[in-house]
Amino acid sequence: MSTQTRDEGLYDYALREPRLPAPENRENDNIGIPIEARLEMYEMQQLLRQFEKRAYDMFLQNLVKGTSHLSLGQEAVATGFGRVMRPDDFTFATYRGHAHTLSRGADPGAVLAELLGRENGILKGKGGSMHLTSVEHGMMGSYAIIGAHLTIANGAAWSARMRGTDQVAVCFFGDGTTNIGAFHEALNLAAIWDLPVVFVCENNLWMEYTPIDLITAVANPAADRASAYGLEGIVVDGNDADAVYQVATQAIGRARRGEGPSLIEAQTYREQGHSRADPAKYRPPAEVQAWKERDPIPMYHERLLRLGVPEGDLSTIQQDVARRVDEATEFAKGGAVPGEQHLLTDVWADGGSAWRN
Amino acid sequence: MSTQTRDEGLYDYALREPRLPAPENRENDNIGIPIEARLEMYEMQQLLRQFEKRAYDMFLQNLVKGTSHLSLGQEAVATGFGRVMRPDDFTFATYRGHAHTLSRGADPGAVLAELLGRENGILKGKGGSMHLTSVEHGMMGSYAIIGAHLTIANGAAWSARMRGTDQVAVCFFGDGTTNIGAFHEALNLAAIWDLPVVFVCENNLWMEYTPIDLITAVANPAADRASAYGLEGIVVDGNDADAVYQVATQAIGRARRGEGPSLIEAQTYREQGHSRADPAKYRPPAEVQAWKERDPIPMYHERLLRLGVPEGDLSTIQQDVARRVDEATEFAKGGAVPGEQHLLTDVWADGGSAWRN
Amino acid sequence: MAELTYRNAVAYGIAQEMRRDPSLVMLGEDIAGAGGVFKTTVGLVDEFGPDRIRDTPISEQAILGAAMGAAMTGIPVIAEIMFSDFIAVCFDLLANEIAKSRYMTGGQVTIPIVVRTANGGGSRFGAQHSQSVENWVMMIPGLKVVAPSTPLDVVGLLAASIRDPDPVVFLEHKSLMADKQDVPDGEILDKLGAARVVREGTDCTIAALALMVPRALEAADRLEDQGISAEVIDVRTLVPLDTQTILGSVSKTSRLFTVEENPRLCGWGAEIASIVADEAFWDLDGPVVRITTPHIPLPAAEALEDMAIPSVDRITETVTKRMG
Amino acid sequence: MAELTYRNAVAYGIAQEMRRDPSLVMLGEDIAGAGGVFKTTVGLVDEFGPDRIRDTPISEQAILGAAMGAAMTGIPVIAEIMFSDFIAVCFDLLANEIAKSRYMTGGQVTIPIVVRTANGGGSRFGAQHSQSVENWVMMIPGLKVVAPSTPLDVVGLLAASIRDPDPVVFLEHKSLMADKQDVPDGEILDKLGAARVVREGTDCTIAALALMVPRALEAADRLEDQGISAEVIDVRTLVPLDTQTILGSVSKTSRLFTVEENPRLCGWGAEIASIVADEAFWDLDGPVVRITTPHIPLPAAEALEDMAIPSVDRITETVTKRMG
Ligand SMILES: Cc1ncc(C[n+]2csc(CCOP(=O)(O)OP(=O)(O)O)c2C)c(N)n1
Ligand SMILES: Cc1ncc(C[n+]2csc(CCOP(=O)(O)OP(=O)(O)O)c2C)c(N)n1
Ligand SMILES: [Mg+2]
Ligand SMILES: [Mg+2]
Repeated sequence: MSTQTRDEGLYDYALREPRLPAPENRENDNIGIPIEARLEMYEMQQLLRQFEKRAYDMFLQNLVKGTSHLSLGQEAVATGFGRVMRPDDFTFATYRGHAHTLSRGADPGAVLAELLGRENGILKGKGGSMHLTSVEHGMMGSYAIIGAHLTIANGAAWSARMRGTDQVAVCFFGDGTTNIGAFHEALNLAAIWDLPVVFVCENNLWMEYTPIDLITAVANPAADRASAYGLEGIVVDGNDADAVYQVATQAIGRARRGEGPSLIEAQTYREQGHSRADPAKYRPPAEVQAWKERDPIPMYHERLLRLGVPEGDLSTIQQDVARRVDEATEFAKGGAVPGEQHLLTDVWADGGSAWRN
Repeated sequence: MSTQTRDEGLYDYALREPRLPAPENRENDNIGIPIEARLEMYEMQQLLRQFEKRAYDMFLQNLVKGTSHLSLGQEAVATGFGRVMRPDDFTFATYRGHAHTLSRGADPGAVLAELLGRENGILKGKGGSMHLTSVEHGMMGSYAIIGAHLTIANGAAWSARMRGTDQVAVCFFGDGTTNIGAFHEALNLAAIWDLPVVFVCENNLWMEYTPIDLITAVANPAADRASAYGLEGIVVDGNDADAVYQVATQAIGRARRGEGPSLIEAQTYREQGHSRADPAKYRPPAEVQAWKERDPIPMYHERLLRLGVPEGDLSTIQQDVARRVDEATEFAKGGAVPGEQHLLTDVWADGGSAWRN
Repeated sequence: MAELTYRNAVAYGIAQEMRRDPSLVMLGEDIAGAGGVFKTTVGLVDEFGPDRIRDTPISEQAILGAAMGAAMTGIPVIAEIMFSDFIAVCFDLLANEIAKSRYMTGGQVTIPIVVRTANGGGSRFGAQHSQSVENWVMMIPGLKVVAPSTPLDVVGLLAASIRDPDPVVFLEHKSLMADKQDVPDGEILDKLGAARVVREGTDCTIAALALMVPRALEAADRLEDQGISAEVIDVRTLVPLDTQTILGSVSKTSRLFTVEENPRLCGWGAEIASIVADEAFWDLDGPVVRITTPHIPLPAAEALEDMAIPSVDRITETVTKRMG
Repeated sequence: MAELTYRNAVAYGIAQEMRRDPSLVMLGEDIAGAGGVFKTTVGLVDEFGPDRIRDTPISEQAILGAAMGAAMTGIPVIAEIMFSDFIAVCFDLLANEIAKSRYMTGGQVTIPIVVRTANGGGSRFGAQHSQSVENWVMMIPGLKVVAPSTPLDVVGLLAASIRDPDPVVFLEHKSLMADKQDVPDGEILDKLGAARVVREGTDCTIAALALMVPRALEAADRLEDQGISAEVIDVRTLVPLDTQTILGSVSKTSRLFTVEENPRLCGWGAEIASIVADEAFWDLDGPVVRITTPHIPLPAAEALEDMAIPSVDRITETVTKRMG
């Protein structure tokens, strides 16, 4: 198998050396997390997984229009952070935002309806999969152009301080995002203003179809840049919800206590293509295989069994989730196609879109 | 004297703790630089100094319109690099670009005429002080919006490699520029493509009227970020032309040999305001004073005397330069005001500006 | 009653609103102790302190992002972008995020931001510090756009922009900074979306904005001497656009001229011309004529810049010729 | 003779030019092995290698900066910006540097760049991935702007853009990617600045661009049935703009409609309307009418997006009504 220098050579990336996951750390069984919290995180990971599988099926049935970006394989990140965040904390996510929306408690039916472009969608059909937002759940938006939302998360954190609350903003983004200018501006501002914001890079090793190491000057795209902002470089196993829970607790705690921002790199992998029907053939098969074997959900399942949870309890959770996803599907399918009366609303705070008298 | 945390407090920056220069390093007398080269660098520093003083006088006489940004006090940087660069190398500079234009050999008369907005200006009066360019001297432009030119310098370096030359691009910018997004994008691309480009941050401790340390997450705005791009952090005394010459030789040599980019932070100070008539009252007087005492030109003068150059030789150089600056002044003042025939030319390569038939 | 310069009117208006709303904050480069590079924010930090008047790094994306994030979570923000040309470095935040998020989220977020910026030519700064970018922002759905021509309008329209719950781009003209005007005591509050007929006339309508307003007025004086009675409209806000005032005037005069500082293509005058050529077509007695900066980057030399931007001479001559 | 899709025509045109000029290079995100997210660059890296077809990080400013620096030192460059909406993140490079540097330097630098980008709606991608940004670039002095509507035009206009020594923004429409057309063997080279009358007519002129061209043509068929003979012009290049063809058509038909996908304010049609309302005023028999996307961010839902962008129905109905 050939390797590639950055500058030239191999452009069929599927032929590159696979980048393999770190082995599972069984020590994490012993992280002090109450079993109830762990069961909730199991349930959340099930929900994210089953929801996105359903969304994918419905896409294959041509019910989901436009694009959608699944985070199958990355569920532990949204789950660990979601569990630690307080209801009044703020989430900022990317176009790959289904999990981050659901993990804050948004209704799966309304989210699915949005993917279908229905009136009962969480954005009334106006935003679609890439812009999921649920302000009532602290989910302040999914942003589809790389970089901007890191700077916006700063603003929410700054506002929390000005309003005298101890809310924290958590901002999720991909490895590829660490190379755009806004990343740099956002990290510097967060650092100099000591903002209560936690930046979470979900390093899934790929931007769209290009391996991150080929286009990034350092090995850990986020963690190796932390020192440029006077921050500690933190790497966590992004496929282990408990490990994520632990760093989330530390970073959010620091932020809440007014001790400033953090930058965390969670190492994970997307099991499917970048978006929609992308078959993701550009990846080395051995890499895909190795990460599938580190899938966060079976691993977490095994952990719970090791910790003494009966298999039956876990099946019950799975089935409950399956029922919720079915209900969400019915809700979404039952939604009306948005009518003309919605086209010209919601541009301005007065509800309309008039630009002239 | 009070200090200030980044986050609050003192906003009259003149009351802050002065940031003092490192002491002169007499060891640099012994850097192996031929005396002829040193005399040329003395002459160049004299030219830059006398030229800009003249420009300032002419501004006070209301002959220089628009704005202009002097680099009085920073001459050693342009001088050291200018002396090491080959005629076919590329310079990219900012709006504070008089010195970098002259140090590549552009005609002082044509530069001064440009500041006066005359037809015999180096840009025919179309660009003004902030956009000085002399392609025939490898001076590829002065760029007035922060950040962009770092990315453009990459392109020239990339082109050198594609054209199979060993030309090097050298890109100068200020400390404040290290906080804008384009800085980050440019450094990363240069690193992953191993481009023959040298990035030179002239850290003069101030952006416009705001101290760099208040708005930057690290102490050395450029050097402390080098590791984020897999580069070495290099700091040099920017008030010592010989020290600059030395790091320039190393970095340009590396680039020319195909060993990739460098990021250098040259510590210096602007003796006057940010632009035009800015009286720069926002700076701690003790800081201004301390840096004036480290002015590069008297220091270099003393060094040459220590190295055995007779005072008379130095006065001769000074006087020659004074004559050249007088001639440049006459040339500039003698230029015509550009006429209407120039307004609509030079938008397109066909010489015109037609957007319709 | 106090006499204010256009420059001082900015700080005056901001101070009025900061006193009224203790949650209002401002951020930007060199705006605190230094009072801004155009001295438009002098004194504000002394009254409101460095937590409400915050100096930032040179990070325009971070500035607008911080403004947006704060605004959507309950803090109204004034963000200064030093020169309007620099909108290009943060255009994604302005055009794609701030402008669109309310619509995209089905109305979930409200973004009370004013982006203040120094716009326009006349300072011999060259092509990267002199642009008139009113059309850059007018063309973006979801942004309101205001460009005052007098000190009193600066105060009143700034107050209206700050109180508006939607994002507003507020263009302060560099070449009007020294203009003076008396402003009344007490609260000053204008409203967006109202053009002003600044001179009545019967033969033709001249629509102008910002620096072009005093020039159009002076041209109208000269035209009077030549027997042409020009009505001059200060458009004041491009979004919302007061088409009623413009169409009303054209229905009276039957001729429209626009005087635009933006380079020609897709300028704001094109939009107005297209509205008039549709809705007032039957009122028109002759061609709709646009007087604009040519479609070139702006030159630096004094002589060239003065030729480029519409002058009183050029306005007068064009109207005379095209009315003849 | 080969049948090409619009999508494949892009790689076809680039390959033709890369064979001709061995110095020509291209850079962008995911363009090499992956062949681009719209599959417009499939196969190029196989033929020309990864030094000439270069994958980049997500760094649009670095992409356009590298393109500019290379172009001004002798290497012509094609830069891909994946979606035209992302022009906002590198607008400074495009609008302030690439467009202006030649003028600012008194003609010292030449910048042979083509910025290719996927433009327009119809894919249900929502407001940040569906914009029609032709007016964003048309309004910038120093940029040429091309927007082909057919596979053959893709090849010919791309070749002309690449050979043009000035910066060109080349807008590839997402919703035309699957369209097919036969293209002749041998070199294909068109020229910039020539609109095309794609259907002759006598009662009114409809000026359209890119995706709006087939819609205007279909509307013209329907109008024919109603006894209205519409002449349809494919504007093809916004800068340089072929005003002769447009004015010539209006002088024949006496009526102008524009069909614009960009949101209304300051759209390209406003510019053309303003030119016609001036220079062809005496030829006009009725109002100049613009049919545009409303001035809103584009919605994601299929049903809403279809209502927003001008449809064959809307074009037909508007023309019928306004000609009546
Ligand atoms: C400014 C910008 N450039 C390019 C894109 C297109 N794009 C969408 S997702 C993506 C890859 C992002 O990679 P990463 O940050 O690693 O996130 P991931 O998709 O892996 O979660 C790209 C290039 C974009 N949305 N915005
Ligand atoms: C994008 C952008 N933002 C702001 C400015 C205004 N501005 C011009 S120079 C300057 C300070 C630059 O500081 P630094 O990089 O340290 O360079 P110095 O002027 O000290 O040489 C600023 C803020 C600009 N030109 N471009
Ligand atoms: Mg990724
Ligand atoms: Mg500085």
